[in-house]
Amino acid sequence: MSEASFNIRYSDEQAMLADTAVSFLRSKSTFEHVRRYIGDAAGYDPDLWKEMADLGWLGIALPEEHAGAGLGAAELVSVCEPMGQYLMASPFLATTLAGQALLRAGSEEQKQAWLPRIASGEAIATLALSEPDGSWEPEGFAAKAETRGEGYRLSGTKTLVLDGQNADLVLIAVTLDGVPALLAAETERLAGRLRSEILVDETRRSARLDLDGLELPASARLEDHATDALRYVYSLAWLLLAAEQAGGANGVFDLTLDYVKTRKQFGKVIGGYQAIKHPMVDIMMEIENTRSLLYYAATVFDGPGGESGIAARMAKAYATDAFRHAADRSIQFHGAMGFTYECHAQLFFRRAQWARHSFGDAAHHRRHLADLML
Amino acid sequence: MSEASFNIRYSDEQAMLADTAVSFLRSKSTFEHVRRYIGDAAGYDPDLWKEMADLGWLGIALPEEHAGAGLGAAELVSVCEPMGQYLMASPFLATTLAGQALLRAGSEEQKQAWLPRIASGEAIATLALSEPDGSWEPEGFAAKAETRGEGYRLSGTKTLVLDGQNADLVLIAVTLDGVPALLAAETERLAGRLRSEILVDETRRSARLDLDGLELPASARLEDHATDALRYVYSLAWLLLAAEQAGGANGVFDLTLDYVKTRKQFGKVIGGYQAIKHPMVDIMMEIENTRSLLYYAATVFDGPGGESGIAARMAKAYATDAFRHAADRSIQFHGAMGFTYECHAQLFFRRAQWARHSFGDAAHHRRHLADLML
Amino acid sequence: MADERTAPEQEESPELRELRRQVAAWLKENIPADPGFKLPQTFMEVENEQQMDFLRGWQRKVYEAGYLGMAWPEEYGGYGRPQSHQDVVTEEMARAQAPFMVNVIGLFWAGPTILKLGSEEQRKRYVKNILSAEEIWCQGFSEPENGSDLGNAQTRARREGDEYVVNGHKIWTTQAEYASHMILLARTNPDAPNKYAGLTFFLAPMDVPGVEVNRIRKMTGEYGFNEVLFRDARIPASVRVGEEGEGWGVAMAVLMFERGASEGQAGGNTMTVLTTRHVLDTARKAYRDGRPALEDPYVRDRMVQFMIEERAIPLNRRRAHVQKLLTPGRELAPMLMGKLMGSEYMRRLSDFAVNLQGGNGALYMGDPDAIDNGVWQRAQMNSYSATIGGGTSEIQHNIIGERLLGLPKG
Amino acid sequence: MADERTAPEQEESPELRELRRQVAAWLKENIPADPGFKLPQTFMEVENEQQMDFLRGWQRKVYEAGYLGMAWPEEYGGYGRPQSHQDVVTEEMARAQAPFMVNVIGLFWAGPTILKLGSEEQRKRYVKNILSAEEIWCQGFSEPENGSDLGNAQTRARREGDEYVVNGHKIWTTQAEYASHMILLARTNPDAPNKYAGLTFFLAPMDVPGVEVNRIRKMTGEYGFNEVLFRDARIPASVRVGEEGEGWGVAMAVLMFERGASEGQAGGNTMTVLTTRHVLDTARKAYRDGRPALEDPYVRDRMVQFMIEERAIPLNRRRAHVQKLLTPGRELAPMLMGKLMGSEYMRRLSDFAVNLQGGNGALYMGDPDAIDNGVWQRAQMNSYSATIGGGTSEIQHNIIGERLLGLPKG
Repeated sequence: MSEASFNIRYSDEQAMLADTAVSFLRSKSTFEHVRRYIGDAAGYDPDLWKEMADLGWLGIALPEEHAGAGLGAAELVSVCEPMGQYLMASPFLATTLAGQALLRAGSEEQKQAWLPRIASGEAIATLALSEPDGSWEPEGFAAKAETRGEGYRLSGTKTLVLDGQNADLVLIAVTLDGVPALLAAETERLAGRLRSEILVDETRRSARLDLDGLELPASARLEDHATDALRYVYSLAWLLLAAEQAGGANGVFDLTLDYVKTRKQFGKVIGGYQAIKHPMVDIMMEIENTRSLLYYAATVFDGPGGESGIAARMAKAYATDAFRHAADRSIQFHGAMGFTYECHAQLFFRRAQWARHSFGDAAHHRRHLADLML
Repeated sequence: MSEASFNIRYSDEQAMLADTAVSFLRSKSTFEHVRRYIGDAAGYDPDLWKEMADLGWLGIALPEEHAGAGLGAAELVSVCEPMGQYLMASPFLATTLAGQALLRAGSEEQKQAWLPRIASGEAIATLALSEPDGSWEPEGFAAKAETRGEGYRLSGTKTLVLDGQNADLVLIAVTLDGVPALLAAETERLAGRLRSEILVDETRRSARLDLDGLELPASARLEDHATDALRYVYSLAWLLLAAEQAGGANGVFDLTLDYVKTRKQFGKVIGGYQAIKHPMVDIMMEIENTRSLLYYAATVFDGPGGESGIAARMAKAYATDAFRHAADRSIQFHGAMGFTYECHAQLFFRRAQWARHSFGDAAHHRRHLADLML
Repeated sequence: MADERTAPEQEESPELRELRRQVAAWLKENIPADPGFKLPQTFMEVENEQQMDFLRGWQRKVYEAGYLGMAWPEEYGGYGRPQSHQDVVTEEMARAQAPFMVNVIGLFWAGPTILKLGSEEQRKRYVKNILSAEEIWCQGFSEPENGSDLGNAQTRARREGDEYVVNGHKIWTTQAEYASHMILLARTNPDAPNKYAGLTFFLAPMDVPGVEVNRIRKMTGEYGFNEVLFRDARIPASVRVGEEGEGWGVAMAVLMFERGASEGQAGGNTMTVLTTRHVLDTARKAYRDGRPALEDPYVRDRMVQFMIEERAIPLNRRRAHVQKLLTPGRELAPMLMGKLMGSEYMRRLSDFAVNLQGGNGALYMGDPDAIDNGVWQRAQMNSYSATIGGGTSEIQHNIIGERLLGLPKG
Repeated sequence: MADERTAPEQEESPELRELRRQVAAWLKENIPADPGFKLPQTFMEVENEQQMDFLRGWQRKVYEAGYLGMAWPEEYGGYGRPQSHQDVVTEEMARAQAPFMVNVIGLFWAGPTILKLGSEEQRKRYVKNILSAEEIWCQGFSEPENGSDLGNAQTRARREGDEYVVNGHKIWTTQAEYASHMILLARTNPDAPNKYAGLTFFLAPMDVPGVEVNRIRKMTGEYGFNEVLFRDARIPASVRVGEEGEGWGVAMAVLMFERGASEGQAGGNTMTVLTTRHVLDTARKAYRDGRPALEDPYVRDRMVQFMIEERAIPLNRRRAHVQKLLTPGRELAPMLMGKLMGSEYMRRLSDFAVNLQGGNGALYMGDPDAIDNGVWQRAQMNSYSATIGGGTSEIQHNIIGERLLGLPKG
């Protein structure tokens, strides 16, 4: 790619969605609100979820025929960046990714059964992807499904199933006849098989899922192209997590900036010391870079060619380190206060940790990028 | 290794050698003196070389029976660190390494012919190791020797032969019958085959050596154990270069420290700004770490076990980065002056570059250390 | 003791080697079994009585075996032996991964201060109970508005007859809830010619009316430090160290004890040390992207970087004993840089140890599948207590730059 | 022109696309062949007349083809077209690796300043010759004692009748030996109420008696910049820009032009851009430890880091055109950070490009076996001219922290 072909497009829809999201989340997803749901088993506010559905967010990238808005990944980015900034905790990411998997690999029947309910906020869906070996790529699932009479019998373990404990529907990625497949399981079928995990990010929820001996009917199988659908969903996860990370980096940076502008030590505002000022500038620049890489990745995401995956990996890789850096320095620059549970910096720090370990960290994506680009 | 077994020994001989070296080099190897020999083809001062010989430096690690002092690698470190600090340029490293190779693999005849002359400063010797593929390990030499009548016929190319243009004797590392061998060639035999290289470090000299068609007599072959001797010599090179780098880092740090303590901008001494003060502290700490790793490596170098190579690699890896960092910031903190040829910072910068690329950079040694330790 | 400091380590005498053997054997015999509840890794992480009782018991046992306070004078409860003996024992305790000595403020701050600057009565009264952990100490320097700027302490101590009346607010006070005493920096003269001259140093009892101790929750979600409110709390004048107005000098001496001068230390390990050896153990259990973490070249490269850096830490201490190997003009470097280097190293190492865990690094302690019970996730967050507490890394850079390199104040 | 800046790039009109095609074709046809002697990579590296003649010729050719000064007014020698046209051409020139426009101080500093703040006569007199490279310009801000502190300039300009008499010492003056004119910051009133108020800005001719130009050798061993000594040099009063005492304001405006505002730029590439694409070319020829450098996982990882970072540079410029995507409160960030980020990036990239060369990285330009003729060894040293010149990276951090983040001065 030559420099001249790097474009960033930003539509009116994107801008409107972002504006709405910022003003909505600023007033609703306050630090107090976020903290209130830390102790909650579900980890999110069902009323807020309803409002998000009413705003149309849950159907942004679903087709109009399934009650969605017929927009794309770029518009999802518009709401995910503010979600990161305001530490929004909800099954949005899980449901959006699962909805896209259904859309791309589900049968007409499956789509009609679930997509409108997803778009309306009525159903929460998720994907069971990760396994104990921590694979970050959509291939080689150790979890297996075998044909058994009319249906399938599963084995293996899934980990870090986003909002598994909140979901109505879990799409389980397995190896079936040697290739990746997705099987849809209503949560009733998973009774006793889901265990809530304890995550470093206390605002998030995920679950471990024991598949051994689980039986699913033939109709559970998503009809085709699990490989392509999974590849799309993973790339989308990189993009949306990069958006959340960009927002999170911005959020924690603003928090730090406010603090270092007011806190005094030795009679001077600490933000005047170069030992704080200069790293703050570095972080600011990293955030700017993150946002440029992010909106470029959003621009090319639904376009043709291999650029989509490359740009999304780059955004995730860079955003991961930028958010980590911003959160790390936020703790440090808040001084002893930064080390308390009460200080909001820890919320971002934990989010940054979680996001780094979800869907591939920076070194992981760079390794794959090297194989793609060198 | 547990922490308790990390020891640093430092003998009276080492201390005396170091004291002598510091006071000798401080007065002799001044910046002016170093610069004077930049334009010189040989690149060193024969009078100084004579004085070094008189001080016994060229025989430090040669046995008394060959007119040496019978000391070891640790004592070589004592003089190499100050050489780095005062940017001493001479065939000391080349001759010392070659002397050790001869000592360890040469026949009695070869040793008696050369070692006393090396110890007295009469003969300059070197090793031809590197090849165009830039290998940094003592194995798999592409240069070959084949038996031809009573002697050998060589082929291939050697690069970066330290002081090749100054040497009386070149020990050439080749593959012979599938294993590494060393062949000794008096420089008369190499007429027309040595080309002076242009090095980033203008105080150093090295040459490229064309071996194709070179014929050497049977007596050229060092009698045994080229593999062990080469391994020893490479490890010794890591150690002595780490010593030079430690000294160089210290030298350039002192230069910078003097400057930032006197230079004023905006009415203040620039060393008072945290943007300069804090990196200076970081560099200072890296130098301290370098010196600790170096003197540990010196302590265990001639001892038993695999620790010797590990410690020398660690010292070289860490010293490489520390010296680079110190030199890089020296240019920057000298401001526009640092960017001139006239400023002495560039001498250290170029030395740091040369040393990084000689006998393995930090990433290279870490890779080998990983294989040894993980 | 001075000759001990400069004696090259390699000449470890038969006597020291024998001591090393003895203490190793004793530790093997006496290190308590896993108590079945989570143990803190450092003294800043003690969060309940159960942990405190366990650690107090262990310290007492070590003291009674003669392995703590070895170089402190016998008349105050020590064992009157050379510092080198204590150093050997301390090393062996760290090597054996023994639980740490819990009374850290007593052993490393209050004790040396009392021995060096306290009155004879104070030495008699306090030192032995510090060693036995009979009395736990805490430190009252920081205040909410003066985290790094200790000289600006505003807690007031007003003389009234044989007492001082204390009012103020101390914060980030580790172990205050278990402590019987606090080393307290308070302002006795608000009108002093400069802020430092108005300060006085006290060995304040905590069990007097008007002292309120509240817990502060750490970012890990755990407890371990406190805020202490003084409201007309009365302490006897006899607990003053030095004269009124000499508090700043005493506090600076205390900080020098803390920054790693080995001389005069009570000894004992102060934390359960996590090293690259433990990171390696973790890495051997971890997978990244479906492969063992140790097969990832990025992990391997960084692991070795940390191993090299980690080695420099004890080697700097060794070199500090070899006078001729100290860098001319910067002889105090190995000592002064210990805190900054060690704390920043641990921050980066613990982050790396989480990072290499791949997807599972998102799990936290308490999750049954978190690798090594999430020890690194916790260590990562706790690492900031050292980069912030006891003078932030930024302040450390200033101190080293100014004192050691002679750079002007900004 | 303002509307051009905010127009989203994706809507590149058919007209612009056609221009892009045309200029690419023209460049293909007209880029001069390798002259057989070493060419500089940036305008700071011109070291002899041969290089200067070559580059001057090329700039004139580009100008005469209508591809330089495209957005400058026709009456002064420009072509009066929209800035977007110039931007497209500049991009294509960089893409085609065309030799750079040599009269950089003229095109990016003096020209915009004269157009915006100069008198009508000054515009008529100077602008066209800047574009055609007929007259080369240099910049006289820095002085030996005031590298970063431009406001402290001590070069004196004393009014005498219709002239100013200049005395002083300017340094780090790129291309002074080829320049006919200098933008000069000098002190007309040493008694002004503050140091800034005493400064005045001149378009000083270099060919008057009393101007001495000396070469300064760079760390690369090459030449390219100078010191300029003024000894009673007389320049006409008519070359003053603005009034006496307004020099600081003019200089600040000049620096803003330099820091990357695209508006009003004459256009043209200013350096032969070295990118990760070129690093890759180098890496493909290089061996590390006997293996192709690109097989080394460390090299691969770092290469990708640079590729990501490098992409962010043009993307920041693109995003700067999308008002809604500017970070609220930090709208000027993409513009203000360009110099700092770009120069530090190049310092690290060029170091990496040397580093990956293994043993052969020790060779320097001039050695026949140096990979790519040592282009990276030279670029590495030259990279400091950008991290130091035009405001050091440290000063850039201050400026951004204070102006953009609103942090107080230290």
